Amino acid sequence: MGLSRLDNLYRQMILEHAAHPHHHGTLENAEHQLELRNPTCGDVLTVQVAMKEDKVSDVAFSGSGCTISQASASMMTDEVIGKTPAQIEQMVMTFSKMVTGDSKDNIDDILGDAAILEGVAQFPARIKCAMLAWKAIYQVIENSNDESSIGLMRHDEL
Amino acid sequence: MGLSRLDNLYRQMILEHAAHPHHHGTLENAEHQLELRNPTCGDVLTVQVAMKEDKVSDVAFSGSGCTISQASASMMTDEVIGKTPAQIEQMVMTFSKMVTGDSKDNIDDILGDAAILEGVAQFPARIKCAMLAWKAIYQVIENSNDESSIGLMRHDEL
Amino acid sequence: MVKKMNKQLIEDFPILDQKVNDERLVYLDNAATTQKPRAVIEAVANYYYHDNANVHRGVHTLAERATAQFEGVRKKVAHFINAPSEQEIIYTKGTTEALNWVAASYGRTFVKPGDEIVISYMEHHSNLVPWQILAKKNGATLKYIDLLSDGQLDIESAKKQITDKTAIVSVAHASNVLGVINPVAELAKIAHKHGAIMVVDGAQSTPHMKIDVQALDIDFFAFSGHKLMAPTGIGILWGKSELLEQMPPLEFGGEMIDWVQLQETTFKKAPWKFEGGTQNIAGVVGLGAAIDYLESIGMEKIESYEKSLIASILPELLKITGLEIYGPLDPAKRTGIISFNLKGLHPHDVATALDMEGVAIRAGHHCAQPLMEYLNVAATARASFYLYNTIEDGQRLVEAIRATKEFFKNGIV
Amino acid sequence: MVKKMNKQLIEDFPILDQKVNDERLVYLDNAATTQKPRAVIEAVANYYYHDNANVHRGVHTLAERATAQFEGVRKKVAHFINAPSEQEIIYTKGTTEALNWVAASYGRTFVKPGDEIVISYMEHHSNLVPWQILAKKNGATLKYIDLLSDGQLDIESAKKQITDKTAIVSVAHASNVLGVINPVAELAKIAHKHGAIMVVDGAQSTPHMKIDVQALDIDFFAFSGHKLMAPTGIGILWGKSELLEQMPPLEFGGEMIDWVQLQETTFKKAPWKFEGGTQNIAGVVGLGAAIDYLESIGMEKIESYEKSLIASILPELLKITGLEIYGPLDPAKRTGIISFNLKGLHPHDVATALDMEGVAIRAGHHCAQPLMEYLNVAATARASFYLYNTIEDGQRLVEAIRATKEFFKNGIV
Ligand SMILES: Cc1ncc(COP(=O)(O)O)c(C=O)c1O
Ligand SMILES: Cc1ncc(COP(=O)(O)O)c(C=O)c1O
Repeated sequence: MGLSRLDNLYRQMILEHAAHPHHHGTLENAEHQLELRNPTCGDVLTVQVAMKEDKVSDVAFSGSGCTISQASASMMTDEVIGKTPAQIEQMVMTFSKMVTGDSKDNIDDILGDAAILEGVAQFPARIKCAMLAWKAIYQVIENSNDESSIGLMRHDEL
Repeated sequence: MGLSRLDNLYRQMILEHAAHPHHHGTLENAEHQLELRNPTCGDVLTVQVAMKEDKVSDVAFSGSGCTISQASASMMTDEVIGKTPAQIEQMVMTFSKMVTGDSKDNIDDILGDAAILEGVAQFPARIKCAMLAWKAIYQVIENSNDESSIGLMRHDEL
Repeated sequence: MVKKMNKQLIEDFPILDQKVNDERLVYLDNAATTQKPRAVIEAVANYYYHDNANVHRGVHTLAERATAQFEGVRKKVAHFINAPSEQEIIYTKGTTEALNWVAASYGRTFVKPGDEIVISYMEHHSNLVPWQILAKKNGATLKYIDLLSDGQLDIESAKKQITDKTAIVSVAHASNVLGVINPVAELAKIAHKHGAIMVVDGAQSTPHMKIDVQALDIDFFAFSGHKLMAPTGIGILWGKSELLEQMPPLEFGGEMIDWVQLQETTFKKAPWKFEGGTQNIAGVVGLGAAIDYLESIGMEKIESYEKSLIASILPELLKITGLEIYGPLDPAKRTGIISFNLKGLHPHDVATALDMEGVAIRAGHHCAQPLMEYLNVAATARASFYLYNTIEDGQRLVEAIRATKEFFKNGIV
Repeated sequence: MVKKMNKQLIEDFPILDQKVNDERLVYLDNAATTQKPRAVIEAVANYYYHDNANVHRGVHTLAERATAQFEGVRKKVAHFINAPSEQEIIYTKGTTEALNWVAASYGRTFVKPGDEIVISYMEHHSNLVPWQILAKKNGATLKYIDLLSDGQLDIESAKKQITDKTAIVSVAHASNVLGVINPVAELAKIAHKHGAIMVVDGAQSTPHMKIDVQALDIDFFAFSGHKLMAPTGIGILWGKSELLEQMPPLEFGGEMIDWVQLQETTFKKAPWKFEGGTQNIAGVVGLGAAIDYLESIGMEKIESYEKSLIASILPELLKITGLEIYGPLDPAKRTGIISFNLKGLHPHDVATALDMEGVAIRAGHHCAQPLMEYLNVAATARASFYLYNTIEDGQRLVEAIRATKEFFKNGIV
């Protein structure tokens, strides 16, 4: 079988996102920011958010990482713009269930293009990579009363 | 087989020594004294020694213990009186080798009646019991420059 | 039923099918360590034959399999003792390490000069010396709860010893000498009323009865795998997460670490922050198999079987003149541990004689020297039963004791 | 010869005879943990099937058998690393616990404010964080020895960092990332000249070469069983007896105790004073079997086989464009650990791809975050070889890396 099974994980769209990530960089008008580390591999990811009328108006991410974490971050940024904190919370939960193989209910509706990361469920070691950016946006939203915050990703959470 | 094998350990002479130990009690003219504990079973044994012209002139032991430790102490006291420190050292070494199954060379010559404890070698769990008194006299002799000393038996020594 | 359950069971324990000194082995040293069913031994072997890898950090297939098993057992243990979350389940080497960690981490952090630590006279050294050392380090006082004349914990004494100065109460759930079961839920209430935490040494209870740390309403609970059919080298510390979160880790390196810089390090959260270095992964797998085995029978059933066993053996032992039994005689109040002495005979001699009859018991102070002093004995003999022991095993014990008396009759008086 | 030795050997490791993702497993994660030969797995099982009992205090036959095996392995380990006495061999959970004990017992007792502790930039967190914590507690300074550009330890930097203020020097005998072997005998000389003690983390050397702690003239040496074909949950701390005698124990209870009174306790002497609670007895038995297995082949032969293996694989890897290897390229200077990165690909992606090809490697910071920073990489991929790996395994690695490059060619640049 060999590498052919990799196609389930590294779908073309994922490779493209990783090679040319969307919203990569920094925001000038960032109101909230969070840096997360994945202690397993040393990846650091910073997510910045601007809000308008209780919705995410802009988002950016920076930092290096593997194909999965970069693509996941890129897709996340595409999907969260214009969403309310409650909607984002639901997205993160849905994404988490999808990549841990718990449930695929409504993934296309709720996650949009990011539903393509469904294949991660077959690669348990990579769940953390896929989750990193979603975990970050979740914590940003949770802490959005604070001006800025810094946190540590732990492999055991979510 | 059952208890018949016990005869190898509990020879009649041993049972008699244990029931009616020799030199059991305390010395009035004790010059050296040592208390040893066997941490495995809680036995405490005190050995007292009086010396004359660099020989053991009198010896006594007190404390409770199992049949083997009491009998061994009783036999030890019989054998060491009149002996020099060097002789006693040799006796202890010979006794140790005998009960650990290392060597039976000259046990009758060197140990006298105490050679009957030879059977202990087949009961490894009881070696410490048999050794306690011999270990005590050895330490008394070694420390005989001090006025009095107290020490702890450790199962790992000798 | 009891008899049938047992006949099938014994076949699961190949070690019991052997002769010792030409007699069929009767293993009655279960309070020291228990035998392992084939299912546990094979779970460990199969782990090595198929899945062995280091856990957590691996990306490859074996590492994922090993990690899933390793973390899966945490869930199983949480369920086994009814802990609210598997994140409160810390892997340790055994009860001793678990209790030491509570003393060294929680204790050294929170016990203040003048505080009191309360234990009982029946504690195993592992639930005594760590508190002695802690008391010395932090300037606290170590106090002891008295026992009633039948060996039960004196609850009136507990009420006196536990005061507003008390920081920690730590007591064995079941004694490894007296076999008595202690009222830890009641003690926990008293402790909490005074603002103290309640630590429970579950080494001798967990193998024999259903544990529910929430129903007991305690704060820490420790037990050893090897005493409940699991491999050696694995044990559990359970603690309330509010407490675990406040405790500093004690062993540094490996998976417990979050982020290391040259002069600073941050740690993971509990339970991982306590698990420094590569853990006893195969031991964890074996612990999971042992819990499966015990639960397939049912802890309630195990408890009632052992009680019926003791109920049938105790009267036979009591018929032996010159035999003294320590601890309460009511089987409802005790586990399958029977400590005794034969008048005029040292327990070491008794144990050697019984070994010649193929009956394996222990003799000594059982790591409970203060209790020996309290009972005013140098040592005791101890027969301890488990699930795979039968009424015949009890009869063999009784016969061997009788034969021993006979043998020594003409020796010492 | 090398080839033949290996063909026979592989049959001793049933786990290697399996398919992973439909490909024959090539296990190259030996620096994380090693596979166990049948002889070790069966030694553990046989212990449980025939001899299992708690050690030391038992009077009965099984307890004697278990104790004889348990203490017998101590002798075996002493011989294996050429320790002067088996009483200097302390059983631990693994390297991490062993190093932590040196830091917490020797370190906290003897390191004074203003003292310096010297380690290197290539240390595993287990040989780094305990010293960081010790330095903080005791008011000492933690200093780092530089590396040369090829990853070797810079001995000139060592001479500068180690001064009369130095109390402890602690360095890995072999790096778990760079594969480089460090000149610990030379470091020990420098350390001793300045009155410091020399601690050696032998986790990655002991499995692969003959260890002689007396020839190295060091003071403490630590290694893990699971990295040399022994079970998980057992490791060794060796220390000079003069030092061990001065060190306080850290875990209290069980066989480490000499005598307990209500408020005072005395301890046994080393090694027992460090071994609180029931030990991983089956793990010790398995360690003995692993040492027997390794010695039946011969550590010199193992070392030379692995060197020849690396010598044949390294050039093949170097031919792959875009592949960077960390550490010296001379096989004489390294063990069977090869850390690498593929340009433009994250090591996690590489490891996942290789896993699809049945090749198990590790990716990450390998518990050496300061080294990653020093190398200026986020992480590396790491293939680590052992005795049972073959030249074909190396070829499979090379092919899988080539296929991975191909797969991602059109993805990220
Ligand atoms: C160099 C080095 N030191 C220490 C350790 C820690 O060993 P263990 O996890 O067995 O305690 C390791 C293994 O990961 C290592 O490679
Ligand atoms: C009541 C009690 N507490 C603690 C221990 C210590 O357990 P371990 O030796 O497994 O650490 C024991 C077992 O000997 C025990 O019986």
